[in-house]
Formats: sequence, structure tokens, C-alpha cells
Amino acid sequence: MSFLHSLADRDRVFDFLVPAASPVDVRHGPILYLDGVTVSFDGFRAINDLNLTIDDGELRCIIGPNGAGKTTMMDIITGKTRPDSGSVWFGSRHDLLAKSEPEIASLGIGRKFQKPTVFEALTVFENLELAMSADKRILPTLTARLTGEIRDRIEEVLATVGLVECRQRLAGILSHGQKQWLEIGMLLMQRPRLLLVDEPVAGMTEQEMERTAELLTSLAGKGKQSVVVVEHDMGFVRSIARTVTVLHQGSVLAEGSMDQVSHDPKVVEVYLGADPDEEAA
Amino acid sequence: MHCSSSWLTRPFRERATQCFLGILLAALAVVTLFNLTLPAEHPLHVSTYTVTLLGKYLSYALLAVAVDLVWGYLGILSLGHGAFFALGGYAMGMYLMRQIGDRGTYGDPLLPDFMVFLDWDALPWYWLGFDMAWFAFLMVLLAPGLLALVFGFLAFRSRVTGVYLSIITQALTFALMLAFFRNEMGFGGNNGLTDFKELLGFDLRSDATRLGLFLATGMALAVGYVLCRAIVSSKLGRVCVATRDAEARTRFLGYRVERFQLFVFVVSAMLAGVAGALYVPQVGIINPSEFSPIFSIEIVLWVALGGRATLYGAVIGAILVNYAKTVFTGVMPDAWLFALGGMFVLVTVLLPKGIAGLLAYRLRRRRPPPSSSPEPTAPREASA
Amino acid sequence: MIPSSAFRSSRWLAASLLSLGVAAPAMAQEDPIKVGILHSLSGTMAISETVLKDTVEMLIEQQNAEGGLLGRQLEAVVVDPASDWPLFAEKARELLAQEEVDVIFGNWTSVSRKSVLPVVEELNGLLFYPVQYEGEESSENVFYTGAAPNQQAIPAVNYLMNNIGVERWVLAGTDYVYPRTTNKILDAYLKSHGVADEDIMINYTPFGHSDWQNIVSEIKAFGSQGKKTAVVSTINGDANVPFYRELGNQGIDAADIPVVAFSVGEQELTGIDTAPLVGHLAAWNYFMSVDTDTNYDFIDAWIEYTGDDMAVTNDPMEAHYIGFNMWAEAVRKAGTTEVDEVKDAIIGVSVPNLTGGYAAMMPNHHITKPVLIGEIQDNGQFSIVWETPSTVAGDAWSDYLEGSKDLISDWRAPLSCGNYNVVKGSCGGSETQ
Amino acid sequence: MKIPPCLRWLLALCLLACLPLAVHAQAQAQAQDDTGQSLLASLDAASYARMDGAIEAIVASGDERSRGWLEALLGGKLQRHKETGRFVVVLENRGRNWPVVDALTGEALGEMSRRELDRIGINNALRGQLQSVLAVLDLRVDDVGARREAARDLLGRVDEAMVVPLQGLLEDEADAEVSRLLAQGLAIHRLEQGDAAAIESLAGSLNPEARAALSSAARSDDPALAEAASSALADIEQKLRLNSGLETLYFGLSLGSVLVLAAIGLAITFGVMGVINMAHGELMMLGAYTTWAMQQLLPGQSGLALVLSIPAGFLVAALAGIAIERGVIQFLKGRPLETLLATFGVSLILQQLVRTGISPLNRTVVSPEWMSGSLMINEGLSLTLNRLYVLGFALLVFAGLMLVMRRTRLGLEVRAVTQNRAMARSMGIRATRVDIMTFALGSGVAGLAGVALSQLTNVGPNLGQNYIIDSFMVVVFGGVGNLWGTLVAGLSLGVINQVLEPWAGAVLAKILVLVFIILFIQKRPRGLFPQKGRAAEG
Repeated sequence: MSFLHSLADRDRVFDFLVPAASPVDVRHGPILYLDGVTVSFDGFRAINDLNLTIDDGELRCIIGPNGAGKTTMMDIITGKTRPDSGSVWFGSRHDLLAKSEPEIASLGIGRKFQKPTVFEALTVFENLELAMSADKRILPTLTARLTGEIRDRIEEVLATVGLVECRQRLAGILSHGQKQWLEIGMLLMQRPRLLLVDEPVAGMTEQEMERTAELLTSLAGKGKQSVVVVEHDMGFVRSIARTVTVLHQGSVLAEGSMDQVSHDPKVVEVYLGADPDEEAA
Repeated sequence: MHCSSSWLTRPFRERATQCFLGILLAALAVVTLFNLTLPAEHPLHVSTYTVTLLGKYLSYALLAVAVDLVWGYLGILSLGHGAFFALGGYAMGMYLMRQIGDRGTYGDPLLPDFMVFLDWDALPWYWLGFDMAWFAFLMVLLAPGLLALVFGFLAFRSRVTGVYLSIITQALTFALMLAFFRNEMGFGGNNGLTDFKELLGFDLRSDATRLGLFLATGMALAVGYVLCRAIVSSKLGRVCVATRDAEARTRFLGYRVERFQLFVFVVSAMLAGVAGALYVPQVGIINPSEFSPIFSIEIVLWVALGGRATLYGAVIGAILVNYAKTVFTGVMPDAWLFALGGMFVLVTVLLPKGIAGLLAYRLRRRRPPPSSSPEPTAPREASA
Repeated sequence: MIPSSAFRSSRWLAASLLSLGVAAPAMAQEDPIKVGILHSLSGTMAISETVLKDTVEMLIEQQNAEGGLLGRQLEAVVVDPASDWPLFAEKARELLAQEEVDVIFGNWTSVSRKSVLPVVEELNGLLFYPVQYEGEESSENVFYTGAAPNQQAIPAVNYLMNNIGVERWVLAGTDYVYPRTTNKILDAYLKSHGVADEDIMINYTPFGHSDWQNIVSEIKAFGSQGKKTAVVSTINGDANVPFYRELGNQGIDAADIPVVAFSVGEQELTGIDTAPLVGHLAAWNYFMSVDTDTNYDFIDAWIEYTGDDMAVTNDPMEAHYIGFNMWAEAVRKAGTTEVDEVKDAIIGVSVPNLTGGYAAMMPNHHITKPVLIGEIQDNGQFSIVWETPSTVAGDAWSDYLEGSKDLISDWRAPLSCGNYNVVKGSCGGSETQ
Repeated sequence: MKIPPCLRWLLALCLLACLPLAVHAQAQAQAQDDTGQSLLASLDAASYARMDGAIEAIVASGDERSRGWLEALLGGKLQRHKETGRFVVVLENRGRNWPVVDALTGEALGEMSRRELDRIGINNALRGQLQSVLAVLDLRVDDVGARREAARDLLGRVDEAMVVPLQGLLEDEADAEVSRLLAQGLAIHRLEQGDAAAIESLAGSLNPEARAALSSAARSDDPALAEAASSALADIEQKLRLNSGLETLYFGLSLGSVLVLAAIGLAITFGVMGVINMAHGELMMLGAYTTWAMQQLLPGQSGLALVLSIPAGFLVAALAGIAIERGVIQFLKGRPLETLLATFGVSLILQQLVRTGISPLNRTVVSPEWMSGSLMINEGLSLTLNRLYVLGFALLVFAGLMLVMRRTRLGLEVRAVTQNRAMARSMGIRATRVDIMTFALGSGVAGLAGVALSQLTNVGPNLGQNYIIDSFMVVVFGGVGNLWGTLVAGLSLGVINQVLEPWAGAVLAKILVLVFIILFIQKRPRGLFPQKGRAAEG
């Protein structure tokens, strides 16, 4: 019905009537707020009464053994999965549970998938063009032109993720690492307030990792983006982490600085006890 | 190719489109010339029979383009596009029926013959207005368009994808076929609509009209082709390709995928309707067999054979297959199915990207691939 | 089965050129006389139509053996419309416009005829249509050698009413125009003979309907009301096997509820296990079991031609036999194959049919036929239990339909009109303009 | 043209009397030739209307060959040689020339063409009467089954002359069923005579003949009789309502079973392998033709042939399947839609192959005795046997497949390959081999379906086309890759269809079912039993 409803929206008739995506209100409180979220797939509780708050401009790492519910959490935030109970707020204005993926995306939540997914049949340039924040309804998209300013922005991002050279290359033939960056680049094109980054360095070389670390840390900051990184690689986490959240069996086990959590007995028991790299495999 | 020109003019700057239009228009001109100027016994004379035949091929080609638009670029394999084709055809057929007026066998000024001898006392409401050309032609677009809108809305909203979508499109056309077979429906049942007299006042039997229809079809094909080209080479086209290859990702970029799918699906359905409307007056009959799922599958075969996601490939495929059909059914009446079937098998196995694939391959050698018409990577509808 | 491969390959070249539109120099004036054959050899109708193609080819062979016509040989031009109705129109056009045949024998289904009709009229060809049909049509260019409703349905119903004493009627048919019309005519006819509304049950099923359980049990219930009941079946081709099977299995035999079929002939029976069918009826104008020498000659020739001892003949084949001979006769009479002359010459021509009588071409382009009722035997043949004392002339326009009871058809000058309205005294419709 | 009742009974008795005399046949043969000849001559000369007279004469003659003649007459095999005018019995009347024996002496006369012979015709009326005569005869035989059949035949055929002897038979009838039937037969007769007393003995009988008699009585002008009859009818109708409910259910299930059979093979190739095999229908066709071929090989043993063609059909189709897999599908890995296109080509080829190779005409597949007729639950409700067998067969095939998939190594490997091809390979499963086996299995099952269908419908080149679409619907409706889904989907669709049919009509019912499927897929985009988990994500 949402479709018919939107047809009825008077304010959607003319482009200039469309309000810019309403700003996220972070004056009082966090930018992302999960409260008592629970979801279960036929019996199995993937997320169990999860509470999580991300502050504006924060860079947060989330770790946890396989099946701890990291990816599911991202699915919930981005609207892919609907929880059985609990609430998810973006700023203090937007109830994410009431919104669809595209709406959430246009609110300014960008997501990078665990397995890099770029549009392999399109060039790097086009990938970024699609990702760019713009009026994403049908007719505007159909009539969209490639203005100089758009070019500049794309070039800018190309530079940031270091893909200037393969601008016109099909994304399908990029290396794994390049795909990861391209995808991060696509996130940047979206001008998001909140980035959800799922295992950004999987299958990257040392140098690539370092670059990625720099990139992410440079992104986060007050008034800029907030970044949530889910990662297995302890080394990488240590290199960027300010606050770390440990998920276990779908709920928060511990939270704090890397040192705090790594000395937390519970964590040691369920997680660090085993060799993290092995976990990562 | 990312020129900042408007989406409608953009195609004309593409080499592929220029070639295509060039060839098409040249062909139209030559056929017309040879048909009109050369005397019948001249070896190069193009008989009206052939002109009509070519007209039929062209309408099929337009239909194939419509299918390629949704299959090639959107990854939606519709096994029910025959339905839209047939609906357009019926809209036109109903207009032509009304044009017969009282020249029917029973001389009834209002009712078509089949209604008279099945004792219909009044014209059913859905036949009203079809005596007016503008209304009928509007219906040619609206009837398939609305069906596509409703069906597509339901399907895409609930994210029916891949094989499931293909099968229910098949169910759709199959159901329509059965429905139109029923004489109670008032569309002439199995006999369908036939024995047309004139179109917009032109006698359908006159050679001039036939030539005119042929040219009209050619023009429609040209326009349809450019339209599709414009769509696929616009940003919207790239969104389609993105949807085809990674639907979820596209959603997370903030595109309402289901609406893009719906939009393109409806456009394609309308094109199919137009094709049907041009087809009917040239073959002189429309009946429910156009709804048969087998026919819809054949359309897909034309596209596959020509090469999907290229548009011109669809045209090549449609013309080639149907020409082969014409020749074989005449030359080797009891063996032509072997030839046709064999052709399908060989092409799908040996030429996965169809005939256009070969051409594109040659071109790609010289310059980077035209990113506006990319070959599908892992086809999304593979997931079942 | 088909002419020699040399012939084929030569035509391969020709036809591919032709269909390219590169018309070879017109070949109208030269030998041989071209006979177009327009029967589906593939698709759903191949089942019925293939044998008709062979029949015409056999007749042509025989004619050539007798020195052809007007001293010219006959040549068959075979195309395959593939049970695809628009293709019928296209192929008809190919035969007339490209191959320039002098006559066409073809079509089975009503829809294919309807689709070919405008083409034949436009290009002024000759079409001989060999299958029983719904009537309500008379074209200047078409000759209907099959039965019109009054040559099959009405007599059959009379037989059931008078000789079997049937009071309750099931009119079961496939949902297309022939059964629709036939049943309308029968409905009107029965009512005019005092049959009450509740004693008539009309039922339509889709083509190739294979699940008859419900319908047969309805018929069973309908039949167990204490009145003698019969089924008048206009069920088409493929749907018959499962229908009769279901009848047999639900224990309905001919003694309880006889079924009289208008579309089940020897050909169809070859595909059916006839044991449960014995005693059910069919109404035709010819049965293979007809006991005349002309028939036996025809059968022997057919068996020779097909080289199959089990080969059977049927009514539409006889229709082609008659049609072909009438055309040949008319050509001899006219001394040319010119369509218009043949059209005039053929009216009044009468040739022997296979049932020991003569068939004459009426001014309405229908022919005179005897009507036979046969009971199915366990060997897939019919035993003739009743026949009309004399032949019946085909009636293009039924007297039992509102729309057409005032219409007559007479293609002789001066009237030469396919649908002359005797009340209005005018020639309605457009065929003649 | 009715044979007078008295004569009819007389006839029966004489024929009976004749049986023991058969021994002396040859001795008396010569003596009787002339009489026999004249008898048959008069039979031959008579029009249908007069025929009874001739039959009367034959019976009265007490000739022991009469029964033979009458049966030949029934089968339309009693004929006259045109030149010699001698009467012959045709042994086999198919084909061009027929073997015949002399009707009088029984000596073989070799073959004659239909041209030389003249059949002695007979029509339904006479046929019915002769049958009831023979029925009365059969009441004397020892075989209970035959007696019941005979008694059932007599229902509604009893007339005045038979009453006395039948009552006689009724007294010394041992079998309860037979005597019940006889009693009913007599009651029906009495009712026809307008005897209201007969009604309560018919009350509650579900037999159609009884119902017919009652309803005609209900129309009679004697109010009392009409009243009683219609009340009796009313409570019969009551009982029938339950029956018809059950009947519809049965119809639904049997239709469903056909759908399941047709779809289950597809569920494997399509659901498990992701191959969209448009030639599936043609594989079914092959199975059906195998049955036909078998029956050609074993003439006269249709039953045995049918049983044998179950493995044979499976084998043929499976081999064809392997050929298709090797020849086409293996080149189209991971391109399911291409498989659709290629196999569509294959299906065209197979169809035309049958048309040119065998014949464009349908082939006769005979139903063996044990499969024709119906199983009588009660007199109002009987289940047609062939469909009952098919239903059972479908369930059997399904169970078998389940076993293969769940219990065997192959099943395990198949599931493994479906889940994760690469992983399975790395664990040493020969994926190629698994593909071949799976496809062969699916195709073989299609063959089985064909064998079953040969008992229900046409065996012709178009057989496959009529089922392919429905099969896809069933698989998708049930949920791809889920055999249970296919079973449930098939059966439920069958039932829905049959429940709708009576009031919607066959066509509309089918349309409604299709629309239902379309809407259902909207609600549950992955069918009845969707595959769960990440694997299922598009």
C-alpha cells in the first residue's frame, strides 16, 4: 500500500516540494539507540534483549564469536530484518522499525556488507554515481544528468579510496581489496551520518589494512559520520578502536576500551580464551 | 558516454543505436521502393505478401525488444509477455470489429457476427467506445499497462523473484488464455476476432494499406527501440542493472527497487501491447492462442537467440527465428520442428550470449565495452 | 509419405527465395496444375489433419496416373500451418500469392477456416473444406464438403428421439464455436419438439480436457431420473479418450446412456481402447464399414498408399474424395483451372460418393450427403444402424437460429449472394460487394 | 422391436437345455445344417424391427449352436459370404482380411476380405435384450461373482414373465448379496406396476435403477404412490449428499495424484538441481509410449505389459534424461534459464520425433481387466479403479523418492551438492556424477508418470504439453526443492479444483485455481514450504 499512499502524497508531486531528508536530531542523546531488541529464527534466538547506544561521531568496534548476532544486528538496523520485540531509534526522531530499507538508507545510514557487493556489470564510476545521495525517485533518476559538480564529487571520492586509475573499469574485474574500498567509497557517496561497516579488512593485505584503518578513523568525528565496525581481526580492531562492544549469544557481554574488555574475565572465557584468528576463520 | 545531454537525446549519440536505426530505415526504404516501383515479374520485386510478412516480423521484433528490456536489464524473466501482446491485439481487434459495422454476415449494425449467432442481445459494456479509434488506441496502451501495473505491483511489492516470478507470469497468461477461450467472455472464444474490413477508413485488403502498416510497424519499432535505449542508457537504466545483479545492495543505496521494476515492467508491457496492435491487422486475426504460454516462451527464445541485454539482439533473434519458421514450414513441412528445436539447443549451448554476443565481442576488441549495455553477470533469477 | 527429395530440395531453393520476396518469374501459365494442401502436420491438430494431407496426395497420385487433368499433371504443394491459426492465414496467402496454386484443400478447425477465409476471398482462391462444421457461413470461394448441422446433428437427434425414445438430453461439447452453435441449434430444435428445459443439460469443457470425473458423475445423476437419457457429444479430438474411459469406468454403458458423437470417427477410435465403447453412437455421412464397392476400392487404395494394413478411413477423407473429384469434374467442364470459371462450373456437378450414392454441389456451395448413424464395434469400426432414406442437402444458414433463419445462400447469377435475406429481400453482409 | 417377455424366458430355458447336448453336436450337425442355414437366413433377412421373430425361431429350434450364433450376433461377427451365401463367424475383424469359420459346421474357411462378407447388423435395443437373456442364464452358474453381476444387470430389466422364475431362483439363492439384488430387481418391477408396497423394500437403496424407478413413480398420477415414492426419494437424496461429498474428495485426490506424479520428477530436476526442464512433459510421453510398445510386444497380456512397463518406462525416460543431461544441460551449469530454452528445443524435437517416427495419431493403450470398472463402496458411491490405482501408485512413487533422498548415499550426495557444490566437491563427491544420477532419477519418475497417464488419457505426441504447465505450478506452489511441498500442493490443488468445478464449471475452476496460485505466491513468495536460512536468500 505504501506505493499507493505515496502517490497520494501531495508534497511528492513536485520535486521542489520534497523536504530534504529531515536532519537527525542528536542534540540530546545518541545517534543510534537499540533497546531490548530480540529476534529469533524459528526457535533460535539470534538477538536476545540487545541494548546498544552509539554516540554522534563515535567510532565503535563490535566483536564477538561467530553466531554472536553481529550481522543480524546490522540487518535489524538497516531494516532488512524486523525484530520480534524492542525498539531502534536513529537520533531521537526516527523510529527505524517503522521504515523500509530505502527510507533508512536515505535517512543517512550506510551499510557495507560482509561480503563485498558492488555492481559488477557497471564501471567503478557508475557504481559511485548510483550510490551518490540524490533524488532517488523514478523520474528524477530517469532524467538525471551528469553535472560537473557531480563529477567532481565522484572524482573526490575516487581519490579518497584510491581508485582514480580504474574509473572506467568494470567493478567485476577489481581485486578483492579494491572492491572493499569501492564499497566504502559508495558509502561515502551517500553522505551518511552513520556507517555500518561489516568486516572491512577481510582478505586484505597489511598495507591495505593500514589504509583502511586510516580511512575509517579519519571518517569518524563529531558532526561528521559515526562509524560502527564489525570485525574479527583483533589486530585491526586494536589499531582503530576507541570503544569496543563484545556481543555474545545475541546480547552485549561487555563494553569499554580494548584493554578493559580484553581483561574482562567473561570475555576472556567466551572469546579471547580461544585464539581470535582461529575464530575469525 | 556520460554526456550531460538529456536522457531522450542521449541514445542518438551511441554508435549501436545509430547503426541500428540506419539499417532499419534503409531496409524500410528499400522494401517500399522495390514493392512500389519494380514490376511484379522483376526478380527483385518485393511482393505485398512479403511486405506483410516482414511487417509481422517487425511487430514481433518490437515485442522482443519489450521482453529484452525487462529480462536483459531488469533480470525479470517474464514468461507471460504474450499476454500483454495479445491484450494490445484484442484492443485493436475490437476496434476493427466495430469498423465492420453492418457489413458483417448478418448485417447487424452493432453486434459482431459471433455475438449475433450466439444470441447476444446487446453489446457488452467493455465493447463500448471501441468504435472510436482514439479510445481503442488508448486501450492498446492502457489494457496491458494496467494489467502489468496491478500484477507487477503485487509481485514486486512482496518481492516475488526469479523462477517464482517467471512461473506466475506464466500462470497469468495461461489463466487469461483459458478465460478468453470461454465464449461467455464475449471476445469470440476460440475463433477470436477476424474478417476485418478497414482500419481508419483504409481498406485492409488494399496493397497500399498493407505497405502502410508495414511502415508504421517499422516506425514503431524504431521509436520503441530508441525509447528503450534511452531508458537503459540513463541513470535509471544503471539502477535496473544494479537491481538485476544485486537487488539488496540497491535497496541499501536508497532506491525503491520495486518501483523501478514496476515502472520498467509497465513500459515494457505497453510496448508489447503496441506490437500486438500492429500485428493484428497484418495477420488478420487475433485469438486466444496468442496467450498460450508456449508462445511467451518462444518470445524469450528469440531474445536469448539474438542475445539478451542488447536490444538489437532481440530484434535480430525475432526476425531470424520467424523467418526460419516461415521457410521451414513451407520447405520441410514435416521436419521443420527438428530444425527449429535444434536451432534453440545449439544456440543456447554454443552461443550463450546469442548472435549479438558475437558482434559485441568483435566490437569489444576495438574499444571498451559499452557499459550502458552490459552482459548480465550471474543472472539474478538463477537463485531458486 | 511426401514427394521425392529431389522435388523437395528444388522447392527448398524456390521457397526460400520466394519467402525472401524475390518472386521468380510468374509460373501461372505453365504445367503442372498446382494443388495446395493446407493441413497441420505439427501441433495439436496434426493428429487429425495429417491423414487428410496424405489423402489429397493419394488422390493427386491417382489423377496423375490417369493422365492428370486437361492433359496437365497435378502437383501437390504442401505447407504446414502448424496448428497455429494466424499461420493458417499466412500460409494460405503464401499458397495463393507466391505458389499461385489453382485450388486449396485444407483446414480442420473452424477457427483456422475463419482465419483463412478473408485471404481466400481477397486473392480469389478456391478452398475445399472437408470437415463437419457449424454452418452459419457461405463464402463465394469456399466449398463445404463436410456436413452442415442439418446433415449430422438434427438427423442424429431424430434417431435418438424416435428410435431409442430418448426424453432427456445432455449436450456436452468442447467450448468452441462448432459445439456452441450445434448445441444452440439442437436446443432450439428439441424445445420445438416439446422437450422441457430441465430435461436438457448443456456442458462445455476446454480443449484437451482430461479430467471428466465430475462431469461424468453429473451425467450419471442426470440420467438416473427415470427417463431415457442420451448424451449428444460435440467433444473435440483429444478430450474424447479420457471421456469415454471415465464413462466406462463409472459403469455407464451404451444400453443405459448412449452417447452420440459428432467428432469421433474411425481415426479417433484407433487411439481408444474400444472395449468400453461398444454400442455408443456416432453420426457421420460416411463410415469405413459402408458396404459398397467404391468404398472398398477406396479403402484398398488407401491401404496400398499408406502401406499399413490397419489403416482406417473416415468421413473427412471421404469429403476430400468427393471435393477433389468435384473440382476435377468442374475443371474438365470449364476446360480451365481459372477460379471464376471453375466456381461457376462446379455448381450442379455431381460425383459418386463412397456410400453408393451421388453427391451434388448445391448453389450454396454445400453438398448433398446421406446421414448415417453407426454403433461403435469392438474393432473400432461402426455398424450402421440407421440412415436417411435419401441424401440431405447442406443448409448454410440454420432454420433454428434467430439470426439466420431468414438467410439463404445462392451463388448463381443473378442472385450470387451468400446471405440473402428473404424477408428484407436484400443481400446483407459484404461478401458480394 | 421388443422380444416378447414370454419368448425371452423360453429362450433362456432352451439355451440352458442346450448346454448339456453339446456332446451330440457333431453327430447332429449334418442333420441340422439345413435348419440352421434357414434360421440364419431369416435372421439375416429380417429388419431390426422383425429380428425378434427370427431370434425366436432360432431359440425355438433348440439348436445347441444358438448361443454361439447369438454371441457372434452380439459382437457383430455373424456374417454372410456374399457369393455362396453361407453364414460364417468372423474370429478377428481388425485389419484387411479376416479369419472366418463356418457358422454351421464350425470348419475354418481361412481368410476373407471385408469385401466378400455381409454383416448381420444389430442395434442397442436388441443388444440390451440379448444381454438380459444371457444374464438370466448366468444366474445359474456357480461363480458367485458372475451371479452378482448378472443380478445387477437385471435391475430395472425385470419384466412380468421373469417374475415367477426369478422368485424361484430367489428362494434357492445361497448368496445374500445376490438375493438382495434379485429382491430389489423384483421390487423395482413391482413399483413400475404401481405397487406402493414395493417402496419400502426399495427405501434407502442407493442404486440408480431403484432411484430411477422411484422418481418415475413420484411423477405418477396416483397421489398416494407419488407421495410415498417422493418421501423415499428424499431420504435417499439425504444419504447421497454424504456420498457426493466423499466422491468429490476422491475426484480431487485422484486429480491431485496425477498432478503430483507429473510434478514430482520436476521437483527433483527443477527443485534440487535448479534445472528448468521443459522437456519434462515429453519424458512423460516417452513413458506412455513405452507402455504402448510393451502392449504391442505382449499382445493379449495388457496387464503384464503394464506391470513390466513400469520399470521399462522408468529406464527409457531415465536414459533419455541422461542423454539430455550429457548432451545439453551439462554445458549450462548455473544458467537455469538457459536450460529452460535449450530443453524447450529438445521438447520440440522429441515431439516431432514421435510424430514422424511412430505416428501423429494417438496410440491405443488397453486397460487391463483389473484396472477397468470401479470399486463399489456402496451402490451410490463407487471409485473408478484406474484412478484408484494411479492414486496408490503416486503415493508409492513419492514414498520411494523420499526413501532415496533421505536414506540412500545418492540422496545424501544430492542434498550435499544442492547445498554447496564447491564444498561437496572438495569432500570428494563427484558432482558431475551426482548431476547425472539426479537428472536420470527425475526423468525416470517422469517416465513412471507417463506409464500411469497412459491409463487415464491419450497416448499421443501432445501428451507432455498438456501437463508441463500444471507441473510447474505445483512445484512452485509447493515450494521449490521440497518434495513434501509438491505432494501437498498437488493433492490440495486437485481437491480445490474438483470442489470448485461443479458450480464454477471446468474452465472457470481452472482459472480460479491459477489466480489462487498467483495470489498465494504474493503472500508467500517462496511457496508452501519455503527453504529457510541464508541458503535461500536470493
